[in-house]
Amino acid sequence: MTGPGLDIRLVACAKTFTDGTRALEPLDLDIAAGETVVFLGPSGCGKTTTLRIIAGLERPDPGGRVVFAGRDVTPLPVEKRDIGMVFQSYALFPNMDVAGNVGYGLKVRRIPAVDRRRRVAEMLEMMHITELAARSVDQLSGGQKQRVALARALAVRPRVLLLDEPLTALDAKLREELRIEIDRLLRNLGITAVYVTHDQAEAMALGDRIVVMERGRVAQVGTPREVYLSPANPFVARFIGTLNVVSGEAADGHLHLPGGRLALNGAGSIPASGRLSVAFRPEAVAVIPLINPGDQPHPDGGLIGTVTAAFFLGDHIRLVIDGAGESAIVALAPNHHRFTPGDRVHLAVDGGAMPFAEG
Amino acid sequence: MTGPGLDIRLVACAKTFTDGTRALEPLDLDIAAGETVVFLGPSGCGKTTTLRIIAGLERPDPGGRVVFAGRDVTPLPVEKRDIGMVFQSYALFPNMDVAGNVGYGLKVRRIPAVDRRRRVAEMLEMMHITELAARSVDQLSGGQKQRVALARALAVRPRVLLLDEPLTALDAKLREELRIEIDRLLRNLGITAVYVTHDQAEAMALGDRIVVMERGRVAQVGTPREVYLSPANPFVARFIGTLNVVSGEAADGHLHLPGGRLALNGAGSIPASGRLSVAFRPEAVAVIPLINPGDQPHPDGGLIGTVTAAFFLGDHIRLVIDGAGESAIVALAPNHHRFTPGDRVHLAVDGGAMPFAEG
Amino acid sequence: MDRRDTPFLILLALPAVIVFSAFFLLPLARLVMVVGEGRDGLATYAVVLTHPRYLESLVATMVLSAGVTAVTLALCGVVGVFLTRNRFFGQRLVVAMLTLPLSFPGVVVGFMIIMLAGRQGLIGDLTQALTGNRLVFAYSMAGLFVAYVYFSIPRVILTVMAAAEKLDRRVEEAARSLGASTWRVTRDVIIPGLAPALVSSGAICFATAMGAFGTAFTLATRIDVLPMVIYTEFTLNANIAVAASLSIVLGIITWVALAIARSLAGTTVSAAA
Amino acid sequence: MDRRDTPFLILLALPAVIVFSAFFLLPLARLVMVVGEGRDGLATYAVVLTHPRYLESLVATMVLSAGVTAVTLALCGVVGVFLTRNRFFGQRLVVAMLTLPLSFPGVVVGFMIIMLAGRQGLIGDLTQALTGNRLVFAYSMAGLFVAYVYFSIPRVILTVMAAAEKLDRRVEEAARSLGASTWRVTRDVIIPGLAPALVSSGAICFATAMGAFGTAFTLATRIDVLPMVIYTEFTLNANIAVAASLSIVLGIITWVALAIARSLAGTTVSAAA
Repeated sequence: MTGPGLDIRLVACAKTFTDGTRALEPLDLDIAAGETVVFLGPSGCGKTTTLRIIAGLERPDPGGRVVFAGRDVTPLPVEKRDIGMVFQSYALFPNMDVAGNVGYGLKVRRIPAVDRRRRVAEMLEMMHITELAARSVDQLSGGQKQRVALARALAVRPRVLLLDEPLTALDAKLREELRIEIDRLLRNLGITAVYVTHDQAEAMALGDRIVVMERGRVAQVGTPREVYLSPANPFVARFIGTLNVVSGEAADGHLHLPGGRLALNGAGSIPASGRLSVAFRPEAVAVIPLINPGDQPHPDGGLIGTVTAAFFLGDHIRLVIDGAGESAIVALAPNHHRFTPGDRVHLAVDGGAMPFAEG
Repeated sequence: MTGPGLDIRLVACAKTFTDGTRALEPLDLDIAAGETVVFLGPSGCGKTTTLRIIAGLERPDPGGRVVFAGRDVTPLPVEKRDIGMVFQSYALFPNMDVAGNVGYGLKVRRIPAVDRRRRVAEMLEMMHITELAARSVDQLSGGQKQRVALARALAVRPRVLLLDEPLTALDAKLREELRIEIDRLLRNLGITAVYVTHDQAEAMALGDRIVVMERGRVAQVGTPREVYLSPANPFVARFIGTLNVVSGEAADGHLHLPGGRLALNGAGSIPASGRLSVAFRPEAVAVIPLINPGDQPHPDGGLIGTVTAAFFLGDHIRLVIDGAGESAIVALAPNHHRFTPGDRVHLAVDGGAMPFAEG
Repeated sequence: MDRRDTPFLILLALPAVIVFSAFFLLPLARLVMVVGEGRDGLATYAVVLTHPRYLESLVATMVLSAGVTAVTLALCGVVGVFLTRNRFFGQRLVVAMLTLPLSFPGVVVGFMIIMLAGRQGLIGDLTQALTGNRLVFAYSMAGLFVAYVYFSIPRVILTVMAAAEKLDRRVEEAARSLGASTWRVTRDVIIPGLAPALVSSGAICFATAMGAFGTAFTLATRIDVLPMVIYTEFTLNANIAVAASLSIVLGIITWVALAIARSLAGTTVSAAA
Repeated sequence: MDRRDTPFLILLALPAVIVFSAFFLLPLARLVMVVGEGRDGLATYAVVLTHPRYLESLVATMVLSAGVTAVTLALCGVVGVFLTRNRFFGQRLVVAMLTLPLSFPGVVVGFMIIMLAGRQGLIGDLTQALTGNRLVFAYSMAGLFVAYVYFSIPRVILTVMAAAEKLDRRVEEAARSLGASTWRVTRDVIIPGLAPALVSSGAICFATAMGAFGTAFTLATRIDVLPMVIYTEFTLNANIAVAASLSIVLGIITWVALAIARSLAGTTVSAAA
């Protein structure tokens, strides 16, 4: 039954609710067998609706089709689609114990009790919750509940696993732990997985590809690296990671700012002169403390500013710098440096500054 | 009434509950006026009990004293202590609108209606929620609720602000936003603040000092830098940030591991030989890809291993490396590098590796 | 909600809904018709609301019910919060005892009141020994009042306790941290927090008192509460139109009380019913 | 909880608790004493449980109450879920209509049943026109059954609807994603989810039916349900010891039903009471 997951094709899947709201504009997407695709976006962007259409819990508007491994499953209800689902609210059966929950799908499929018990034991072991087998589900912590929910979904060897914000209800420490667990599972099982989240760190850590959504539309589809380093538009750039945006006059291949000038050695589409915004990530800024009050920016380009806040965050220091651009610039520095508010610093921005059309 | 906060002194504050459980071992601590102290620890470590003793919601065991600016306030109930409190569950008054909530403390203090309205407007503006004044509190999002709770606590110009996991109930994006807001407030108001959390990132970002607690005892008190870079014991080291621990035979000033040897140029207390564990942070590892299969570790010390997972996390890449130590080693690399599972890499560990007594 | 899982439910439920509607509307329609068919037609309503005997009985029943509700709410509010907040030896016993009357029908409660405050009652013996006068109040409105409070308490107190348990202690602590005294916390936090439970269980208490019959009937036929009058007019006097119009008036008053409570307290009235 | 905020409450509540206890225990103690003081002493219990008339009445009342409870739960379960899950035109009206009987006391309900299924009733007219035979069931157990179902429905249906609204749809979706058919989802998820509400409102329904008096009294004095027997023994036959022991038996049965429900359904029974 199991084996590599199947490939999924969404064709012109749109969703209009009965009250006329358009939750999802027509969407086309191919998901390869065994791939993990993460739908990422703010609430109301249509990511959960897409997941529910793939699951068969919502029907796409007429004309939309959902194809599993070449077979059109659009008319099939969820119980006929051979999928596994994991929900934010765990959605465990409160009237069954942990083993009962994990074995439910097998019972529905009339698997003999002996095989069922073996499979349940296997799943519990895989999720490291063997000792919880006889527990009632309301004695479990959030993390344990979600492990049970994963075991339950995987027990029936589904060919697609759908996860709807499975980590959102957990606290930071548990979220991290379970994220690593889920990643390991998805890699080992080779199952096709669709994962919905509003947390960009989760999306980057888990997704082979990320589908960034905004107001019912796809804003960008790409690997985590593509989405982070080459965002398709300002929305994506701002949603994923922190972004510094500075505006000034462009002249002589440089952008002139209050604290100096920034070399525009990026894409060829940059106008020679005029008002321009560019964007760069905090980690693209190299920060060097200035010793002498009279120090000038580097002639090849660089900015001078004043540290207004320095947060020691463990593996790095987060700096907020004023006076370099019109608004504050955020930069990261290694944790062995020391900065105190009031320090004057020189900023060099790595070549990756992107010209930026305000949306 | 306002102005700089007052200093707080806890003297031998212990807490034993009526059922005999010892929630807090005797604790002595001085908090300077205007300082932000963060109590950090896992649940049940006594951090909330300490906060409630400072608030006057719990009484310390006989012999314990709470001193505010030189005055013993131990016998005073919470309503006489002139403090502000913010709770994880917001604890807003559901039968009052936003303005009613913010103005409640002023009303209790019989401030005339005119002054009250002015002060409420001021607080709403400070928290950027002026437009919510007439809203019912159950129409608010979690982030808005906590802003109202902050405005309510600050409206009476308390000399101490106590925050009990104020961000735990919020999702990642809002948590980050409000954390920055709270930091700004605490700096600007110069109020003495005590903040309880189980999230180390929050603690590092907000605390002037962090009090790390474990099972009712203080494990370490120090600045974020001290706690992260010089943890007092293995518990603190593991609780704050990720830590790699490797064990091997020490000889010739090096620790011998499966993937090579690690220079032990750290503290003088290292034994010349024998079994030893050392620990280091992921960001202390420099990772260099190896091109030739025959490449050897650097003679001065270095390890060779194989990448088993590479997570692109935006501002950096998180690598899991096998074969270098007995268990996997986690390392960070800049985001412009590319690694794929199977790559062989050379690891150099920065001088900061700490000898590590297993607890 | 997706449409796909509902056809089954619709098939199951639709006939039931239709039968239900008929079952529920018919008796009521008949009640209204009976009034119209009576000697005075629709004017019967006017008669009912102006004739001294009927009007007095209506007013007396409402005053009695309102009084029972007020006393029950006050008692249960204080005792309910106390029992929720304090753990003491024998607490479970006290709670179990308070809910005992739930197990006894009105007739038995009436019977108990007679044995307590009737002519051969305990209170009579006691007062005679102490003052020389026999205190007998079982057969009057006072007896009815005590009986109604007695059987209203369990329902109200259980609802109050459930609500008191759900109160967020942090909200009280927040009020205290802002300088509120215990009295202000009670007024500004605890009472508003219990309000939905008090309103909804109060409405049920009022409605029950308006319609209670068994107790009144057991205590005496002299007590002119509305259900007694309706019974008398219908069975003994065969004055069906008057009985019907009185029933409708009683129904409307109760319905209004429940509707007001429901709009004040949200859906909790239903749950507490 | 800190001790500091309780002295106030203790002062307020302690006297009330003491008075309450007396108020609640005295009548009960008196009831037990009356049995002991009667002609047969404690043997009265044996008489009550063996004498055919009493035993039959006890069994009949229990069967009637159990039947009413079963039918009401079945109807309300289906209709309650249907009404919660579907939005349709006139839905609020249907809900309002279903809860109408809450406003009418038992006497009036009995009165309605007579007008519907009595000698001059609507159903009689209808069946005579259709079949030539007059169907009259108001004055029998059947009439009582219909009347009890009629006034039990509102309480149960409101509780079921409140519970149905709180059901997590995600749990049903999870079951379906695992391959469960609509029927299995109903059996494995919806019914267990509603169980606490059904058990608790069923217990209340049973207890109410056991003790209902007004309706039975209005319909006929020939129906031997337990509260009627108690009333007759006490008031007409002045057989106080028998009346008291019957009351205690009735109280114990009801108390056991409520206690079982409470242990099955947790505290919700209290809240739903």
